[in-house]
Amino acid sequence: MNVDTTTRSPADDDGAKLYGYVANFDKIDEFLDAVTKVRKAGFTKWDTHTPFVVHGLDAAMGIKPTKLPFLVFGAGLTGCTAGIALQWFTNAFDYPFLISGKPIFSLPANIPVAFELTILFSAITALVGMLAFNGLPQLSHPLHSSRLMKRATDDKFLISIEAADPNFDLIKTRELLESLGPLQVEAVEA
Amino acid sequence: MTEDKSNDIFTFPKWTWVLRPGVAVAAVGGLVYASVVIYLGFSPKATDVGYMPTQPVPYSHALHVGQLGMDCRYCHTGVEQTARATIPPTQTCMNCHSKVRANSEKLIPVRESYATGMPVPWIRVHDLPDYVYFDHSAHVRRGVGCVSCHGRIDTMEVVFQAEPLSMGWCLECHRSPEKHLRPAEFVTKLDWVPEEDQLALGSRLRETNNINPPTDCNTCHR
Amino acid sequence: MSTSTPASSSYLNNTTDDPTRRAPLIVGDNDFHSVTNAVCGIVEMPKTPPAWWIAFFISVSLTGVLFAMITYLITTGVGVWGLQTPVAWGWAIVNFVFWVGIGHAGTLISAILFLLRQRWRTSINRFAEGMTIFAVVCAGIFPGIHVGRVWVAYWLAPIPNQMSMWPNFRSPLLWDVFAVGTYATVSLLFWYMGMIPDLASIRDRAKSKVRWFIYGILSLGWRSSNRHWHRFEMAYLLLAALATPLVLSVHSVVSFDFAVSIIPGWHTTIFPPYFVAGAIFSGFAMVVTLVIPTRKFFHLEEIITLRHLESMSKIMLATGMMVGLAYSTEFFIAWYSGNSYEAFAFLNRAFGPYAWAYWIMVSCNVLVPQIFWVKKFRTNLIVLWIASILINVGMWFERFVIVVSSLSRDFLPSSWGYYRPSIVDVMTFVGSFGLFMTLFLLFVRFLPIVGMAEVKGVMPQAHLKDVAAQGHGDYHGDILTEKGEV
Amino acid sequence: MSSLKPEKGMQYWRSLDELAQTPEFQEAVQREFPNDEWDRLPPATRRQFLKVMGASFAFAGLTSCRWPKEEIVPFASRPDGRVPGVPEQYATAMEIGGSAIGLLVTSVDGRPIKNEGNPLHPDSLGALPATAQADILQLYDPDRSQRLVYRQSGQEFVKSWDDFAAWTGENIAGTGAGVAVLAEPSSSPSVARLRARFAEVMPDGSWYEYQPISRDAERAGITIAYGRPLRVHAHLDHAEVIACFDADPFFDHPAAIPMSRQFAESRQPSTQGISRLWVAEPAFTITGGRADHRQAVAGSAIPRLLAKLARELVANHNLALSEQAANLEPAFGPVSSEGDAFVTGLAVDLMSHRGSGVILVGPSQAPEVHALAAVLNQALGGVGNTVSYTEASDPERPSHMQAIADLAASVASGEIETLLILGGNPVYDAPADLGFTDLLAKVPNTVHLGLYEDETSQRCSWHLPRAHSLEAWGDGRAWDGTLTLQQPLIEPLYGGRTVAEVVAAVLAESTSNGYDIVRETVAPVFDGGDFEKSWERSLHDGVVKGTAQPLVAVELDGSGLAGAGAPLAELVAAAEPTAERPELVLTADRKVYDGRWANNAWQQELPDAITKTTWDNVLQVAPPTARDLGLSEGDVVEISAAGSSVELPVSLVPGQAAGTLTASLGYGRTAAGTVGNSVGSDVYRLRTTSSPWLVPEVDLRATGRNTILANTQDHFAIDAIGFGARNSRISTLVREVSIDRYLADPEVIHHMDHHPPLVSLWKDKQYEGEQWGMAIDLNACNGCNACVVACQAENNVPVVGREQVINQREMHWLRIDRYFKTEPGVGPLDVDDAEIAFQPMTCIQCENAPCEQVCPVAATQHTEDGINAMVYNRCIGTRYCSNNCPVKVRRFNFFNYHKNLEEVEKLQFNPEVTVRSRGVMEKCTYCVQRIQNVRIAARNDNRPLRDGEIVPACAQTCPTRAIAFGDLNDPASEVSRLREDNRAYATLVELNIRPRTQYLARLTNKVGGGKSSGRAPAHHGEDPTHGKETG
Repeated sequence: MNVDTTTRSPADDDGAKLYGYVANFDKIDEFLDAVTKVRKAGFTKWDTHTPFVVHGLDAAMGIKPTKLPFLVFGAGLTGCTAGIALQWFTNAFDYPFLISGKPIFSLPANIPVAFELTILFSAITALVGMLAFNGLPQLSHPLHSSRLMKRATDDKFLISIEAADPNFDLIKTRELLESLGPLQVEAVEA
Repeated sequence: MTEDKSNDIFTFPKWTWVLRPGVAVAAVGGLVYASVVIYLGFSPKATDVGYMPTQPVPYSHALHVGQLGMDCRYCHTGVEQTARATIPPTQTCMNCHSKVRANSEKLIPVRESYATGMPVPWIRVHDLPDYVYFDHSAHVRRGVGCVSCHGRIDTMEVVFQAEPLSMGWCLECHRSPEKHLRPAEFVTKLDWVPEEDQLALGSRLRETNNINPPTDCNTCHR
Repeated sequence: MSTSTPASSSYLNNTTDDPTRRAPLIVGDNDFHSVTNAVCGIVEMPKTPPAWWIAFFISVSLTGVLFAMITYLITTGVGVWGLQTPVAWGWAIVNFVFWVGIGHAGTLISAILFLLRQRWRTSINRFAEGMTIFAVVCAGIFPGIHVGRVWVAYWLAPIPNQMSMWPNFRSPLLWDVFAVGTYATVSLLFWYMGMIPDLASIRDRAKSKVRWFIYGILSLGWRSSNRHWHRFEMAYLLLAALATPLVLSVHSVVSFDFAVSIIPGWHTTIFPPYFVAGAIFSGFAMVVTLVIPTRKFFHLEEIITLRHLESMSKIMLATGMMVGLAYSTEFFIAWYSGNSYEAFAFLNRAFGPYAWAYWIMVSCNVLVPQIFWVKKFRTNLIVLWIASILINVGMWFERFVIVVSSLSRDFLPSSWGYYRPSIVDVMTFVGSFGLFMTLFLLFVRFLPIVGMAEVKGVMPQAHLKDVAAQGHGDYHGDILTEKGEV
Repeated sequence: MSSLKPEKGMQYWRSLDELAQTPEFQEAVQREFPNDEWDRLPPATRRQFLKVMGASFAFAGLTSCRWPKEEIVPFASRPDGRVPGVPEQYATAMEIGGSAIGLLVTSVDGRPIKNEGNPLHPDSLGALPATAQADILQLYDPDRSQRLVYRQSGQEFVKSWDDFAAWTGENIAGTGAGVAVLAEPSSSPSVARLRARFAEVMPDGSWYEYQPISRDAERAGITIAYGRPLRVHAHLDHAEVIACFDADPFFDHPAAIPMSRQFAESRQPSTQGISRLWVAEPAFTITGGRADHRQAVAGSAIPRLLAKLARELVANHNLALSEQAANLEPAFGPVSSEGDAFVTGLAVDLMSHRGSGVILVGPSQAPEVHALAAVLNQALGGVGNTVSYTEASDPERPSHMQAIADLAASVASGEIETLLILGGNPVYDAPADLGFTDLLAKVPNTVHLGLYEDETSQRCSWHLPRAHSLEAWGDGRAWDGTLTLQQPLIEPLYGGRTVAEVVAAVLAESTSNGYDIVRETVAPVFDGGDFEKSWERSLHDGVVKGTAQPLVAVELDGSGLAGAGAPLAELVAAAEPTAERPELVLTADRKVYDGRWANNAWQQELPDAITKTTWDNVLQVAPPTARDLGLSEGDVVEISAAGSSVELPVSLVPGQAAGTLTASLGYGRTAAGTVGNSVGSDVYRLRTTSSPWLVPEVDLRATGRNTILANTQDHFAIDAIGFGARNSRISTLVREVSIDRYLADPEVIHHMDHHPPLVSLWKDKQYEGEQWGMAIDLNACNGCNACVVACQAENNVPVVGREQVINQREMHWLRIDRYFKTEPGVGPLDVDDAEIAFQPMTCIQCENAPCEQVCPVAATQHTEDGINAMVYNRCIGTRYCSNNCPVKVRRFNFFNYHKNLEEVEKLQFNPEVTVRSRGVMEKCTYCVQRIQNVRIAARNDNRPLRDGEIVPACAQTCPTRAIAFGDLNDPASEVSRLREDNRAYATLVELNIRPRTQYLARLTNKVGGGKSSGRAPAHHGEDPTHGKETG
């Protein structure tokens, strides 16, 4: 698989404000080594971009587990309570009517709806929460103007380091990245 | 193996960041807005209350009831015996108007009706759906004042619908009648207010007259 | 199918039973990029193939029939159907249960197989989820239009109103409203969420502004950041964990519509598991029916491999047997309970006026799947395809038998009857297939029908050579190329 | 309020009841009061008026959804005692086949809406047969004739009554030479009086009376036996043994109601035992369904059977016939009753109950058979106790068949210039052999007075619209002779007139309006006293007290009987019909009678009591006969006799005599109206003057065509499995036990079902206050269908038409389940004999109602007084409740069944009941509107409800008082008493649905107890599950 090697020289990178550097790899093992190195270099405002979930990458980047599950659990409880409350209020409190000689309020009949609402609330929360935590939808992002990024959803593995990172240095960081043996390094404008 | 050689990289403008909060606000706000609009817009409170058609004869309850102090039952004779309050026949009007204002042109339709025997086509103001069976006698005899449903007719130049007459509205009273009960003699006194607290009075009347309005479906629907 | 030139296509057969080697999930000389090309290629086709247009035209016209029938129904009255007094539920409910049943495979494949770490699901789950959504759309139509006064059907929802009336939460039908509603929503979320990264791929390959704009919006600005992937994975896992009990609950609740009633033949505790098994059964059958032509037409044989189909036929065999067991259990209980009404209900099914339907059901659902004991049949696409269609027929008749035969003869012989569908019934059902196919065709043309991100994740290339770095020892098999082994 | 869209239709008729206060109607109502000018409004305009009004209201309904504009049109001046919207009841009467039955008609705002029976009338006793109730639909029938028509050389001219008067002035004058009147027989004294006047004024004129269905054979038979025509009255309250030979006293008789009530009372369990009913008949009748011993006998074999009985009685029981009858004995012939259990058993029974037995013979049997029956009754000592006689009115009159034959003769001979046909429809129903239609063409001037422009009208030069009985003044006599008054409840909608009025007009009488005619007629009856007072009183009562005919002592007449021997012998010797040479028995239809109700949608849709067929007449065939002929249900066959032939669909009826085919008259009308035209086939075409009821040796040919009969029962239930299951269930559904078993073990009924203890998961609801419940006594019910029509009239139950009935979408809230009980193990096609079990089935108002829990919108729920309420305006139409209803009594409006009603038809609607629109479920409500109205009235007077104050429509009209309704929490109420009865049981009790309607088991009284039809009684252990755990 041949790789595009048209690398733009740093010289081009001054002028417009810089967002950061992007380096792309096509072998997972090299990529993971690179990630570990970047992390060791103590960067904080950096990220990796992969076409699919790469196992061990979280560990390599040192990402802490997300809080999402707790949020969803809370939503589930809310849904369940809402379900029971709704049924109690409507059928047992606000306008109780006599049905088939059955009790005005009895849990068994209310389980299905309560259950469904539990699922509904949690499911919606799971998706919305994930997007919210990820700050999506975010249609406009400097990285979208990077050419290398276009293969991040295809077959390449990228590392991006933001200029905003305290450890960021126009030259050193670039050298660091090039030292990791990427296919290319690109400076991305903010 | 195609390779993207094109130089144009499309990107969304920066302002699109507003989308995120935008979507959230739209979702929540839209829901609230819609429900409010529907609730207010479709409730009989908004749609039915205030219905005031022009009647063929400019009959003024304000004058006859308010000023002259006529009793409702003088014209609406059926109200204590039957389901319908009954609109009076032209005869009733002419009892007085054969002498009083005998030549007023406002009364032309009435005199015509009396002469020809053709009825005066009044427009129905308080119109319940046809699957609702309301019995005036059942309410009046228990001490529900006319005013509770029809409002201060005695102040109306032209009669209009004062209450929503919706099912929920009926149920309120059927659930807690004490709010509206009054001694039988004051049923048609539209301006009557109890000396004591209405709830106390109402509860007492409810107790003594054993008034427990059902909320069963077939109380009103047959 | 790909049996034309065995030599060249033998590599496509990854249905090895050799325990020493794990068979690869993707065959052929594929790398990430080629997978992307294969899948996105379908969406990016410069011009739509005429075959698609023909199929689309047919489907759309059938959809037209569906809506024509619905209009006629609503303007004239439910009487245009064959319904009558003992049998007040007919094809509408049969079709509803049929479609909901089909709508189960998708979420099942995505959710349950995901939780069970069945990695082979990745090639087909997107496809199956799509099918789920479309089936649920078709299903949703029927309960909606089968009520006598559609214009007040909104009374089913607990909306505050001037009547201060509320729905009756003791009614299984109301449970149904919530169950199916939830199921539709969750399936949609699940489907869309899984699709975001793939939509991003299409966006990033976009050559026209329009395409880029549309897919840009749809992919919500996904930039495949691993920090995002991390939460994405968690959310996906959670959704899967939620969808699994949901998918089981939905058809259970649907079965309550019958089980909670007192009609002999309906009033049975076996219904929930029985219905769920049936649903999975029919769902997989429908996936197979659709996937076989699709993979051929769009040349996805290397991604949706023979092994996938074989696994599905095994599942059909299993669920088919479960359904068969349920049939026999019903009879046993009918006899064992000593309830004469129950006993009669089942004798009547098998030997009464509706015996013909009953035996179609049994032969299609119990006998046909038995051929899957033989590998030759499991891997013969023609046989598999025809079998899957027969199973769908059988499953439709199962619902017909349950709904109609039980109702037509209940307690009082004086009110027994015989139900005949009207032409409108038939046209409506046919029309619903039109709607289903229309949506499906749009899906295969404009959306990624294979979860690329997930497929790549299970390809050999995705696994680390560096053993130390191997997250967890999952091994995705070796690359099988046309030359054979690497 | 778009959600209320469907109800728009209803607003419609509510508006129309306002309409009832419009001047036209008020005028009308006013004019019904004495001394008023008759209305001269050209008939058409009133219709148009109604149409326009209706249309305008419809329009009002469709305008602005927000405030549908409704008008209130009060009286200009309101008559005294008239309160808008308050129903009033008037006593009046109608005539069926020459006998008047008293009505009590409910009228709201000037429109009669319901016929009920007049409790003071001897033939009604408050009850009414289905036909008389449905007659109110005829009043509003838009197909009724609305104009006078004069036809001349193929052209039609619309004329006025004045034109007709002018015409009669010219054409009917002088001594009446060449003038003939063909009148429908009438019990009306006024008509009789005018007929006498006719004889005076026009001595040369002739007057004939004809009706196709009559009891003339009986009359002739009595004439043979007693030398003069007498009217026979059976007193079943005195009878312990009742033997019916092709007789149907419980239905096909002017006094059917009193007789069936007497019988029902004589069947109430008592230690003295109960009466026993023996029936021999060719086809099942209402009476046959109640029989303890029933034998299916060919119509032509009835005489032989009776002869056998006579012989048995005389030969083996030494019954001495009086010497006048002695020479009948040879006629009994050589028949032996060897092995004929029916005859021997009956003979023993009659002998052991001498004086309290009665033998009844049906009107379709030959006079000689009636004579023999009279002789036997005399010999058995029944006369004076179980049978009595009164003088027949008009003793000289020839039989109707004779009369029409004579008329035909004189027409043929060209004597007749002018023929006045007053009522009736001879062109349609005259015997075929007379060729009346062609004869009619021979008469230069023909005038027909009829409710409809029917077959006869179309062939007459004049057609005159006849007034409906609710539109006109009149009088009549009950079967026992009681004078009955008929007063109008509404102005003639179409300007019709009565027979009396027309005759008076033709004779140019001074008093020519009905009101005066009647007053003139009854004046002599009120001898002495203040006329106006007695008049008002009688009008109020509907009957003139003490005017019943006195009973007469009778003496057998030897000479007459002597002559009867030979013909009787001939009848006795008649050959048995076979499947190859079957006989055809014609009957009066239980629904359309002689065809007069053919255009009555209620009657057409009413399921026949036995065949359960609607919208058709069928050829009843015994299953074995059908099997021999290779016929099956619905096969269309051609029956031909004497040159003419008729096509009829076959209906397999167990209990039909082998070799005997039965078909009912009154169908196949060609000019009945939109409803009745070409429904069924006209079997009058096979009828002859000589043998009006029996067509021997008909040819039967299968056409190869097959039709689906619009039956409301037995859809597709003839496969072996269904047949078996059905038979096995009947005995628990309709419980039946012999009186002896019942007296021996009163608990036996409760041992007829077995089920595990009925326990609830939750604490049972305690019902306070009034708790409505119903008890239906199957021991009294005879399946006559009266309640079905009463319910339809009361509750605005729509008619759906033939196609919809075939689709099993009939709407009757109350249906009568009819089960044939056959020998176990006999296949459906081998059933040669059967018993019938009737079970009126309507919503049984379960306390644990399965329908309620499944409704997603709570459109059906339980009220505090224990009614399973159905709220149409809440219903969204999922039909789930219907599925879950164990007795399938819920009815669904698959279409808007009121859409095609004309405005005038909507005038019949009961304003107290919502008219249901498309897409909603409906069902029996225990007539909640009656409950509510009575309750409110009682509450207004601060008094508790009295037991029996609230009467549902079905209970009100039941001839046998089989239905009781009341408060279950009141231990003194009748319904509580009945529910405590040992015969009380609940259907499908094992489902723990706790029905509020319970049934009382039926008792049989076979000789020697007979075989019990009930399931074998269980061990009499302390089984907690036995008995009334059904609350």
